[in-house]
Amino acid sequence: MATLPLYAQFINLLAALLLLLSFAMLAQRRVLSLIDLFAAQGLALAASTAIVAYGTGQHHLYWSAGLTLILKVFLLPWILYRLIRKLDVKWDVEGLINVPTTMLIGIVLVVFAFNLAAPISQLASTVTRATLGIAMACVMLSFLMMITRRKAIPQVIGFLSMENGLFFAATSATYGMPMVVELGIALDVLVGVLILGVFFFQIREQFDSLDLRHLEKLKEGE
Amino acid sequence: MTAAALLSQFVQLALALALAPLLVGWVNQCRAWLSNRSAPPLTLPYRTIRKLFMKDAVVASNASPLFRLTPYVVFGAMCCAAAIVPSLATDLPFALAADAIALVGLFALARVFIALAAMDIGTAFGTLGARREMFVGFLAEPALLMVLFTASLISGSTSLPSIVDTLAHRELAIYPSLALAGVAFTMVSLAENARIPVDNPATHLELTMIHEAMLLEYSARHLALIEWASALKLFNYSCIGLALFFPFGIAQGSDDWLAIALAVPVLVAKLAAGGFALAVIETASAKMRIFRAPEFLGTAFLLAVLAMLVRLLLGS
Amino acid sequence: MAMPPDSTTLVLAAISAWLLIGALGIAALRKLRFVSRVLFPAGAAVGVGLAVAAFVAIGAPPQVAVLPLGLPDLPFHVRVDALSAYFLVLLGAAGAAISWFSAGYFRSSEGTPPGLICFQYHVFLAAMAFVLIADDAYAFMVAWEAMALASYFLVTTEHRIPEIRRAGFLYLLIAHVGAIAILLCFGVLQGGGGDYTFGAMRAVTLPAAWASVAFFLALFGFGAKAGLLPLHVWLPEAHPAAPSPVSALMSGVMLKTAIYGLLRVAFDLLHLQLWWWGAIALSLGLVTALFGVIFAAAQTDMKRLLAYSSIENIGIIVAGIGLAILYKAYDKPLLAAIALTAVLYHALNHAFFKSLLFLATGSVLHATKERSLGRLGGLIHRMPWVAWLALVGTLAIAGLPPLNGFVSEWLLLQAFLFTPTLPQSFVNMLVSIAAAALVLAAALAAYVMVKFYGVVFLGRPREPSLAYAKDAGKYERAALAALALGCVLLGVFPGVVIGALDPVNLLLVGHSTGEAAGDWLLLAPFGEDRSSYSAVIVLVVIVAVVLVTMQVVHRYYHGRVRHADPWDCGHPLQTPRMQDTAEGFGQPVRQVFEPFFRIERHLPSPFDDKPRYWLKPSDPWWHWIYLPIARAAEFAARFVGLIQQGRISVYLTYSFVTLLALLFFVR
Amino acid sequence: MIEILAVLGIPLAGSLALAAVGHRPVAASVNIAASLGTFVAAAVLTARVVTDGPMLVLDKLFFVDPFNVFLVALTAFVGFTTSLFSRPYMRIERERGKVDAARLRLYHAMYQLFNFTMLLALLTNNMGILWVALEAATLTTVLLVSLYRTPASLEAAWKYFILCGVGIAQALFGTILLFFAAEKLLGAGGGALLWTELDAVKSQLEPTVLSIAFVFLLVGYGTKVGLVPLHNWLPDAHAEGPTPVSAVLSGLLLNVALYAVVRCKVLVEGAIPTAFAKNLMMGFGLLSVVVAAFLLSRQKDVKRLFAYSSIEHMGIVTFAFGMGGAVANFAGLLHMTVHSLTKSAIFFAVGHATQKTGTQLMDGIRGLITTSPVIGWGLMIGTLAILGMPPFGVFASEFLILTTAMREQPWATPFLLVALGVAFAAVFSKVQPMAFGEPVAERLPHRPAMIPVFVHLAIVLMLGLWIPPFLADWYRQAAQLIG
Repeated sequence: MATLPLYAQFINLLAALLLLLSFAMLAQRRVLSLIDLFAAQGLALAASTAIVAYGTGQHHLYWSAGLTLILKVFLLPWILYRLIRKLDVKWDVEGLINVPTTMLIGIVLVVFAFNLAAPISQLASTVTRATLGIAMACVMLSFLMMITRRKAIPQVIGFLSMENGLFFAATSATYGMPMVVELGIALDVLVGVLILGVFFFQIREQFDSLDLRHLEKLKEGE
Repeated sequence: MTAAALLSQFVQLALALALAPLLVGWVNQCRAWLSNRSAPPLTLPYRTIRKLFMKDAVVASNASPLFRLTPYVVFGAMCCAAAIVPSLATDLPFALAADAIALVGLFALARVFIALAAMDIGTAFGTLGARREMFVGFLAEPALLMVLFTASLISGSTSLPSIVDTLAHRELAIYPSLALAGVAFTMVSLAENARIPVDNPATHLELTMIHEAMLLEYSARHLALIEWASALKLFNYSCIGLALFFPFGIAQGSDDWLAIALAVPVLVAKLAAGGFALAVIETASAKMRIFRAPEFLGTAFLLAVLAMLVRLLLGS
Repeated sequence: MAMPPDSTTLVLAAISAWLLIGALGIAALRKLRFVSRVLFPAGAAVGVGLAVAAFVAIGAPPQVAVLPLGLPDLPFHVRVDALSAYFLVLLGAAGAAISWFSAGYFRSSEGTPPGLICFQYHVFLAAMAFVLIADDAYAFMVAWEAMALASYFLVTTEHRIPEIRRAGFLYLLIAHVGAIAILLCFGVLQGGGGDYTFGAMRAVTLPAAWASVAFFLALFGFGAKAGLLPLHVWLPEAHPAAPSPVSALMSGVMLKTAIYGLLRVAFDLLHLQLWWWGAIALSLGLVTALFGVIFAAAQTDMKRLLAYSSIENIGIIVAGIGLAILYKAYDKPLLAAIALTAVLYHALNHAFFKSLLFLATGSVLHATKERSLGRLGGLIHRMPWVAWLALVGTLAIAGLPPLNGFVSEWLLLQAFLFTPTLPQSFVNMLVSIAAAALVLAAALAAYVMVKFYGVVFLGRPREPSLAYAKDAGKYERAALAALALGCVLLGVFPGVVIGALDPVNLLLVGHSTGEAAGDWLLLAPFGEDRSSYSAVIVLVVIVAVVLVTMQVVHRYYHGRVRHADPWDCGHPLQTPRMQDTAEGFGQPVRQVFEPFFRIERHLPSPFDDKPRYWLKPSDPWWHWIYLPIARAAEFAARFVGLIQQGRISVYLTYSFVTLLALLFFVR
Repeated sequence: MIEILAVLGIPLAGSLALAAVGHRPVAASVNIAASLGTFVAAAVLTARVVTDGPMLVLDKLFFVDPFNVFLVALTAFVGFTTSLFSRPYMRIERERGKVDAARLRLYHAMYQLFNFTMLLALLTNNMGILWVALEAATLTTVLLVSLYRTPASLEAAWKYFILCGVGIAQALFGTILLFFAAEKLLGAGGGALLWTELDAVKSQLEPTVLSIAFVFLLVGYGTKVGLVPLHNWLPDAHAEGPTPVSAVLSGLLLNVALYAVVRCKVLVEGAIPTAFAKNLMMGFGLLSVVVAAFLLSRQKDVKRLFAYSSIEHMGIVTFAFGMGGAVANFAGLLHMTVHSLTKSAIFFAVGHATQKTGTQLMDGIRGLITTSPVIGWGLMIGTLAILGMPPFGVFASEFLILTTAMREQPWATPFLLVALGVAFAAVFSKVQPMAFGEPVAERLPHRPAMIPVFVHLAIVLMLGLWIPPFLADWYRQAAQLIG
């Protein structure tokens, strides 16, 4: 590990930060703080992307970093903020499972992800290969967050955070996907959030609430 | 098929027609003796038949042609059976027309016709009789066939003449299977011929009658034919029994006139003994309730199957 | 001299003609006259042609052809060999009579337009014919299911009645499940070569275990169509629901296609037969036969009664097949050939007398609008044609000499009896007991048919409206007469028939029934000294005696007849209601075989205003098998339904857990 | 080249135009015209590929081989017939006040865009673009599903969006892993995501990575295919959207998602010597068939019923592709074709039936054959076809699949037997009284569009009896490609 170049060490640091932020989101009960954490995650992601670009000389990653910065640090949090203000959502975010249990499950997931990623990481040619496990852990933690949240907006934030994890995997483990793909992904994410924004209004119009308990009518079980 | 063979065939048929009422008379007489009554004359059945032929037929107004056709068909079927059962000789030309199985089929044909005719008038008693008759029939028929199968296993043939040939020429051996089959056959014969303990030929008590219930609407010549056919049926069953279990004295071949002539007294003697035995059984037993009949015939069926299994297992 | 067209061409031409007639029916959807006076008779003519062509083909070497249809690597193969030709004769002959009957039967009041019925009917015929000539698995299955579909639509002609819909559904469901089993059977039979032609299957040598799987899949699949226990439940529902010509066609012909299929698989496609297959088929067949006939005795609906009787006959046929397999497995080809002859013969006979009886019930139904035995009676006076022709069918199905039903049962019994001690004593005893069961079934069949005929046609009318019943029209009479004539001829000249179907024996068991069987006068498959039967002599003797007696009686005595009321046993009030009802007639059988039934009974109490006794015997197999299956399926569905609770978190958890589990598994 | 551009360009342009002009009476016709144009272009493209063989154009960005060109043609065709159906259907909906002009504008624009995304997913050579296109397809259909803005449709759309969004995110992770594995061999340039390139080096790809990647890809795209237990969005989305959307969802989108799975499977098969991918697909397929069959029996809503039937059939196809081999793949492809044609035909009939009776609940739909023979028979025949009754094409493929299974995977056949039996009982017992029985119905203000139904069913019927040689060759080549 000692031979790792400085930029790689930075990336590992940022990776650790990302993981931490994921846990924080898992534990966070308040919507606005959740958005802040999401923005912070975006920032860490953008920074790591930029460092990878700098360290490896993959110049298209600068574009990615910029895109991430704009989209995930400014645009999406802004949209979410606006939505929350317009929708006048309550502050607390109830989880289905209590926080300590969630955290415990989260730890187990991280261990699992690391274990899973370890053999793969050995094969990588990139210096930042160890981050793959962290990316995978981030994805899984976001998944867990989506499962445990009862309200619509945190669920969407979980979804976006999962996207972050994926993006991190793409940049750090492989030095980025081809540009056209990244643009497409970014566009999809953006459009998705816009559509969801529209949805929030419609759901609230219909149900007077963003609580997902209202969305449990279509089912098979009695 | 020679002319002589045909002639002996007709002799046998004529003898059957002639002897059948006599057998009935004989049984009645024996029954009377055994129950300490004064016996009717032996020829009473002949006189009854003649008397009936003389009378005007009274037919129910809503009878269909089937009703009037039935006595003839039944009589025809019984004659056909009488021609086939080897009572005098074995190698008769018509014997080929039906083996034991086909013989049972012939009896069934007669039964079905008479049951249909009984239903034709549409009275409660007619249908009741038809139902009971078919009921007894479906229980008795399998048992009868099982008996025949047992015999046919011994001879390797279902053709009655061949069975007689084989059994008559065997060395004197004990066949436990045949003994069992004999008992079963006796039980079946009792049921099939409307005898006590299953039915009572002498009764017209509505609640118990089977055979007579079907004949309530018949009169005159129709009744005569049916009575005659019933007598023939008894005769046929007796001859089958004799052929299976006491096949001695039946002429081998169809043109040995001496043997045939000798066979006649043997047959009469055997029938007389058989008729007496029948009378003994009838006098000694009581009429069963109709729903005991399945048990009775079930026992017969079981005995027949046992006979067959014994035959298969022991080879004897 | 031009070569005659080969048999495949002729059969295909007949099939195309039927399809064309069907298409014309669609074109003339509501033109009843055209459909009934032109199309159905044309269909009958095609049937006759088919029967003739196929009859010629029985003795001819197999003909094959390949059609430009089907799957890319598996075009439709067709083949006419002795077996298919024999069943084609059956189809053509019975089909022709039924078509002719239909010409007079269908009226505009049926729920489906006549043109559509015509279409479905002829597609049904064509599909059955195609089943019989198909020579690869795909063509067979297509035809097989097309047959099921066409008959389903025919069954549901009166689809507004819920019971009929239910019957149709049950029928199609069981047919479909059976078809899947047949499909899997073919999957086994092709043995890994990937070639689904029957030719390839014949060439495959399967290990015994796989062959057994194939055989039992076939027994299940074809048994479902044939009505083998416990897959018979659709039969008594579907047959009464269908219009009578369709019931006749289904019972008389369609059930035989299942027999055909079973024979084809068991003897032609499989190269070996194991004795225990035969033992199982034999037992199953006999249980089916007994069960069918016992239930027939308890029925109060005339078409249901006949349907149960079909179950009985199928049971007898399957028992015969089992016996043939047993003999074949023990390498006794002559006995196998006799058993097989009995099977084939009985199939043909059943096609004739069951079609006859179903058609007769159709005429009764049209004349009286009544299917319940409890409201019929005395129709011999009103409908003499139908009644007398039905009498022939009744006697035939009751297995009485000298008609045809007796011949096949006689042959089968012969095959049972001449078991020259099979190597296993267990099998030996099984065969003997089976013979007893067969006889019991046959005797019960006579009981049932007396009940059927007596209650419907004899006695006094149980309802006043029956006095207005009219006899059948001329088309219907002609068809009934043709079938009755068939019953008589098949009964009187068995030797000819057996001689004609001998090539089938050669094909399937590799042995002929021999010279003795082929004599027109005398039937003696094992030689005259062992057993013999001559329907001609029996018939001649009986007829001669009847005629002579009549002559003598009328000549020497007087023939005077007086008509009077029936004797009332001293009880002045005699109403038609006092006759035995169908329930009453079945009572002894119900009593003896009580454990077989599930009976719902209502006994009126002395205080009832309108005392009414009723009882409903129901099929115990519903309770033993089908309801548990339905309940299990419902339970499973409810259980599976629980996974879909409508909560998105739960759904996400499923995805997540799936993902984790798979990742864990991969690692 | 020009054909590909046309195939992709026409729907895209149509979408933009329909979005721009807003709803006019002519919009439905424009929709039809655009779909027809797409179909014609797809037909020309197909002809080109059939004569000239596979093509790889635009800097290897687009790739057409027998496998996808057949799906392109199918997609364009069903897209066209659905647009035919949607015109009277949506007119009636509008007259009944269920949608307004703005919604119709959205509907038409999204319909074309949805077609575009599916065609893009099929034609692209880039696994990343494939993902992007599928995600875009999700987004467009989410809007279509929620078109009525009823509580139920919103709920359905929300579940659809979240479940498929999350699912497809897993697919992205899988794609990244794929890229990660390929990049070593192909370099970080664009080549490492091109399917053709990957295919060329698949045997050298790292098995460990690929097996994990396949799990993610299968779970991801499998969600869109509707494999149990990832299927939960599917019945809701099918039942609550407008019927034309249900038709294309069932008939097309599921196929495209399955296409993606199969493309991935080909790579994984090449890299991993074990039967890992096969077993996984067979397992999922079988589970889907069985579970869907049981769920079918609990349905009350006719569109949900057929949605579950789609799950069942996708399970069958997945199982077939899982088995692999020339025959099973052939059968799988055939099954995709006939399922898509039949299921969309059924949805067309169901759509008009529900409009006629004013309810989606099956208890309320009765006697269609009496009141409206065309719809009733359409529904009846379609149902029989989808249940695998010969002589329809569905039976042809099921025949091949079942017989192959009996030979290669005998353990699976009891499950298939039970599932097919239960499914048959469930579906037919429900459809029969809808088609038959005492009628309940009102008149439709417009003539129903039944031509598409019967065209589809006629093709399905033909495929059961005779597969044209060119189509058969095509399937064979595609089956070979899938391996």
